[in-house]
Amino acid sequence: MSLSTLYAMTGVALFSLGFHALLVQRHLLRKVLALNVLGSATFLLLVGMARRGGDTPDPVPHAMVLTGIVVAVSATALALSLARRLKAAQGLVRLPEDMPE
Amino acid sequence: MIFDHVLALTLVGLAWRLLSTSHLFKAVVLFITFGLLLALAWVRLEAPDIALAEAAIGAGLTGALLLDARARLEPRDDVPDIAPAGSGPPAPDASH
Amino acid sequence: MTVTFWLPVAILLSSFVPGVVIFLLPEEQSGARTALNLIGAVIKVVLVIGMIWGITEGRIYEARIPLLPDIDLVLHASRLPVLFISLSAVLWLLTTIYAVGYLEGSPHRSRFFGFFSLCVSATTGVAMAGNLLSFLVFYEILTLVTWPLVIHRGTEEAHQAGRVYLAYTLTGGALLMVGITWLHALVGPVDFVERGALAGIGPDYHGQLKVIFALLIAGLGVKAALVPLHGWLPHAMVAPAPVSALLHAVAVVKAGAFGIVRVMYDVFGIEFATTLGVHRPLALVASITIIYGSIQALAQDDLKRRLAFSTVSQISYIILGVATLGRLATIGGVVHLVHQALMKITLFFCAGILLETLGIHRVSEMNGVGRRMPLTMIAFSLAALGMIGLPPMAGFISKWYLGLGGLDAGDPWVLAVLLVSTILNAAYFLPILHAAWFRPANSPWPEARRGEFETRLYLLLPPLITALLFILAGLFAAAPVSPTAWCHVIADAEYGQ
Amino acid sequence: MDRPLNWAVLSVVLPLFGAVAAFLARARAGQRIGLLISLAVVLCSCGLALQLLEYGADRYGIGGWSAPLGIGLVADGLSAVMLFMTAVVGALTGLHATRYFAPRLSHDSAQAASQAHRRRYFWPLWLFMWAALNALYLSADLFNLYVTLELLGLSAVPLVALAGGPSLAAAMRYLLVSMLGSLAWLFGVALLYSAHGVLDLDRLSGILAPGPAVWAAIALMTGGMLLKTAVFPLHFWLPPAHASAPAPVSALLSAVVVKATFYLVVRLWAQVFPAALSFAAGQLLGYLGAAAILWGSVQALRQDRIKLLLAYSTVAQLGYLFLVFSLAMAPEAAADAWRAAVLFAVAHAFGKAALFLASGNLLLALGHDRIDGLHGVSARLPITMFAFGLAGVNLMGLPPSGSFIAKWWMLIAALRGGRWELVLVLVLGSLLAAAYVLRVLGPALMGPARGPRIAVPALMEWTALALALLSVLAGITVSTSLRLLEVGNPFSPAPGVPQ
Repeated sequence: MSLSTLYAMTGVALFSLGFHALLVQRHLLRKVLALNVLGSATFLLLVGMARRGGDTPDPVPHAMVLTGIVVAVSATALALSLARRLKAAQGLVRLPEDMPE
Repeated sequence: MIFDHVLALTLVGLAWRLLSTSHLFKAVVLFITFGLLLALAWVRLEAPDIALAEAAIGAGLTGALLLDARARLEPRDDVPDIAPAGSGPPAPDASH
Repeated sequence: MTVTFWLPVAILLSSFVPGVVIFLLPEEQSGARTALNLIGAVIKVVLVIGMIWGITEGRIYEARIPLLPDIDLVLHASRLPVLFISLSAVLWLLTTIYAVGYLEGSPHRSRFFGFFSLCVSATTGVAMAGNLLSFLVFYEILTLVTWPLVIHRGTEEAHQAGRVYLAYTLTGGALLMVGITWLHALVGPVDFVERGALAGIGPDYHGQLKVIFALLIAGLGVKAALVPLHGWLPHAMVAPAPVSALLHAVAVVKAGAFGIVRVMYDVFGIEFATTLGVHRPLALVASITIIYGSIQALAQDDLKRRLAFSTVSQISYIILGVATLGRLATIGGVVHLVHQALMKITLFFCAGILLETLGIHRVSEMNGVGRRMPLTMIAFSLAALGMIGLPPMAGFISKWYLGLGGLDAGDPWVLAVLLVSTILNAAYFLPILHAAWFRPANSPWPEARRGEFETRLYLLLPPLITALLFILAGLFAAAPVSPTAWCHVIADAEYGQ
Repeated sequence: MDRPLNWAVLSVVLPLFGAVAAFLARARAGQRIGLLISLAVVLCSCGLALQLLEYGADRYGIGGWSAPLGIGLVADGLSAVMLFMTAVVGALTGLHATRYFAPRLSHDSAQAASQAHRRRYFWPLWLFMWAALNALYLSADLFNLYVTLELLGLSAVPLVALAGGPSLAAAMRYLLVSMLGSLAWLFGVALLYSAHGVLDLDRLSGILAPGPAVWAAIALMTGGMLLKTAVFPLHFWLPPAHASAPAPVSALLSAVVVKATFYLVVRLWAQVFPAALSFAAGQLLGYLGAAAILWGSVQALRQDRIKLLLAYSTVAQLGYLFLVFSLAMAPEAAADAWRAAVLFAVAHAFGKAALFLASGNLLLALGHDRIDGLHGVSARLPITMFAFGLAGVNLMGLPPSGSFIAKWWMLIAALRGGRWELVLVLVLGSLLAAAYVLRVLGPALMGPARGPRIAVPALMEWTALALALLSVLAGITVSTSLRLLEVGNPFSPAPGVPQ
């Protein structure tokens, strides 16, 4: 198993962990954590799999991951500020379980 | 190579713990650790640029945001927050 | 871009533009609204007269506007459409006058007259549609703009009627759309062509074409009130009298019947329909509807409901004529499109007058009303006798041609249907006439207001004019300008003579 | 290539700068900037359309970088149509928003403050979202599309949260769903890139080799986009988000934002993936669409608030867009089917925006949007209710609206392919739509007006009416808009269309 494959597989494992947690965790902070793990997993996968071909690192996935990290932190900041407002306005730290359907 | 295997396993283990621990504060700290180890993985993957970004933004900035949010959302420190029975990963209480 | 393009468009716009402007008028401006309405209606009549003249000169009016890559929106006016257009133009003018009087002082008049004009525009579009897609477009618009008229009163009962109306007509529209798109998928765009557009189709498709025919007839039959698709029509009676008049004589019901005429003659073609063997089931359904409608009418005490079931019955005369082979039956069916309209609109005008002036809406309340309102009841009586088929009224001409046509086609049972229907017609109309003229009034009638005849002039004039029209249409059926003569030419064209 | 102005680049850059300027400016100035930029972007989209009709499809680079790292833009007929749709909806909704978010007389200082907050942040967020949308329509490679997707999500979510109250939870859920969808997309991109080493859509379509990795990528990317487009059964997040957002934001979300991710699926399936797709894949999407139509319509019938009704109606109407994927799998019906989808999307955008704006007017006038409280409102707000009715005609798929023509094509495609079950769904969907539209129109037309005529700013009424008219006219003007769609057509050329 090559280095890249190892990390790509780590990515897959982390992705499933994060996905699972995103679905089952109720606390908003945990959902945000899950989302971040999910993001990191995808980034690992991206670089790991792209490296398979040659020896020299490919700049394209690197650029993609750098962008992705910035996006992830912005989304996290947005999510946390929403969570704070939700707590302040309605005292909620979880999403209402039963949705208004 | 062995180092990489250990690192990969640690990452998965950390992720597991941080997503399932019953204490929010602990989870956030674990997440920061996870980010720092991930930066190490980026170095191993010959991506020092990503490693720097990960350490600074992924672990540092996100970690700070999370710590701040935790303090505001759950001021009474660590209220156990166990996922509803049967729907989450098993609570890791047995290990600590 | 010549007059042959612009005239059909102008006829359509002559009611559409006033309709849109009326929506924007404030409720209080009843003078401006009436003026707009009447000007539009008069312009329409003038334009239609011009068109009739052009058609007798051998001109064909057609406006094509590209809609889809392979289909145009076509307005096409030749002899058959113009028959329907002139009918709707004349009756719109009269109904507008009537409605101005009828709705005096009631709320939401801008909305009412706006949709009223749009309803007539859509009917004109249905009349002039030159292919199935155009027909469908106007047919569905007609459904939509009629709904606010049906629920105009705003009562729970009116809304219930509106729901029933839409449930029936929208389902019918959907069936029609499936039929039309299926035909399109099978053979491409279909323009209306005299003697039928599908004549050359090979036997491989005959099975599918039969199903398509059934879908089209079912879709159109909802509006034409073919049994068992007629359920909405008696409900729609809650609408104000001018709306009922328009619905039954010109707009909705006629659009369905006219569509069946189109499908039979100009899409399938009478010969091809015979090859497929689809005309006999249609004739059977029409016959059942004629008898069933009449029997139901017998049982109604509510005057407008009785008239509604009478419409169910009478409209199927048109369909029976269309589904019976031969020129004579065609003439009988198509001319009934006009004759039924003139007679039925008279009846509804009169029913509205009775309701407005004396508060009568039941047959049992009509005892002795003839002496209080002689002019109204004369018009009513003439129309009822015409419906029964008494010579020389217009209804007799229709039945005469239909009967002859039935014999001609070797279907003597058509004659039997007509006979039974005539007896039933007499059975539900004559008691009304008897009560109105020969029975003493239940209680003294309220006096007419000073300076009025038996009712307001706006209300009284239209039924008198329509009564005159159907008497003339009957008396001078042989004259070259009569609807009957016009239908002779149409029938000749459809049979390629 | 002599092109006088680079309309495509401008249509991305202008709203982006506008967003920054509006953010830095004060509320009143921000609004002026927003309106100015709106006008400019409408002009850009018209300019682009005319340019495409004259010169054909084209590719632009920004900043001198070449693909794959540079930002390349490709404009063809499909992107121009989407750009135009967004510009029209956006500009009219923006006009509506100037009144909707205007300061209101209120004794409650907290309420006044939150209204000021909305007014302050609507314009920067919306302009930012507009830039993301336009960039999405014009992007030509998978990674740029990822970036635009994320920017879209990051601006749409705070727009929902502007309403405060129950919208916060809805916005939170929307954010989580949106991020998950984007990450699924990125996962798919990773798979495709590792398999082929290419991100550019055109080059990828040329070399795409079917295989497990590609199939997994298609599944992940499509799945992510279905989640973001709220296709049944992944629609759970849409009704709360669209129903609780401020009315102009609901209009933008339901009309445009869900269409952007739908557009991506169309791009991929029609342009990049065809070689790797099987009939069954299209069937699956088609049946999801069919289920969405029926389920969404029935849910809409059961709501007692207008905005929730409209949100479920969006779930149902999105179903039609995915029904097309099933129809398009038959080669002889593909052209009709794709054209139908695009026309349907555009007509729905205009119509649904009109409906949400109208619901905003009702909310402002009555203080609520409960259906059972609408009696006689048509006499008090005639223009708004007329707009509601017209846009309702479009939902019902009746002529002459755009969705009538779209359903006409869908029916023909379904009948040619012998897809009876879809014919049935199409018919039922229209009838159910009629039923839920009339649930609102009926009471509104019923009975005498209770209370006086209500003053709602005329601009709010007329913008709703303008959009409603557009949705109805979309059916009549379809032959001209088809010419634009044919420029650099990603779909197989349609028979009967002049090439």
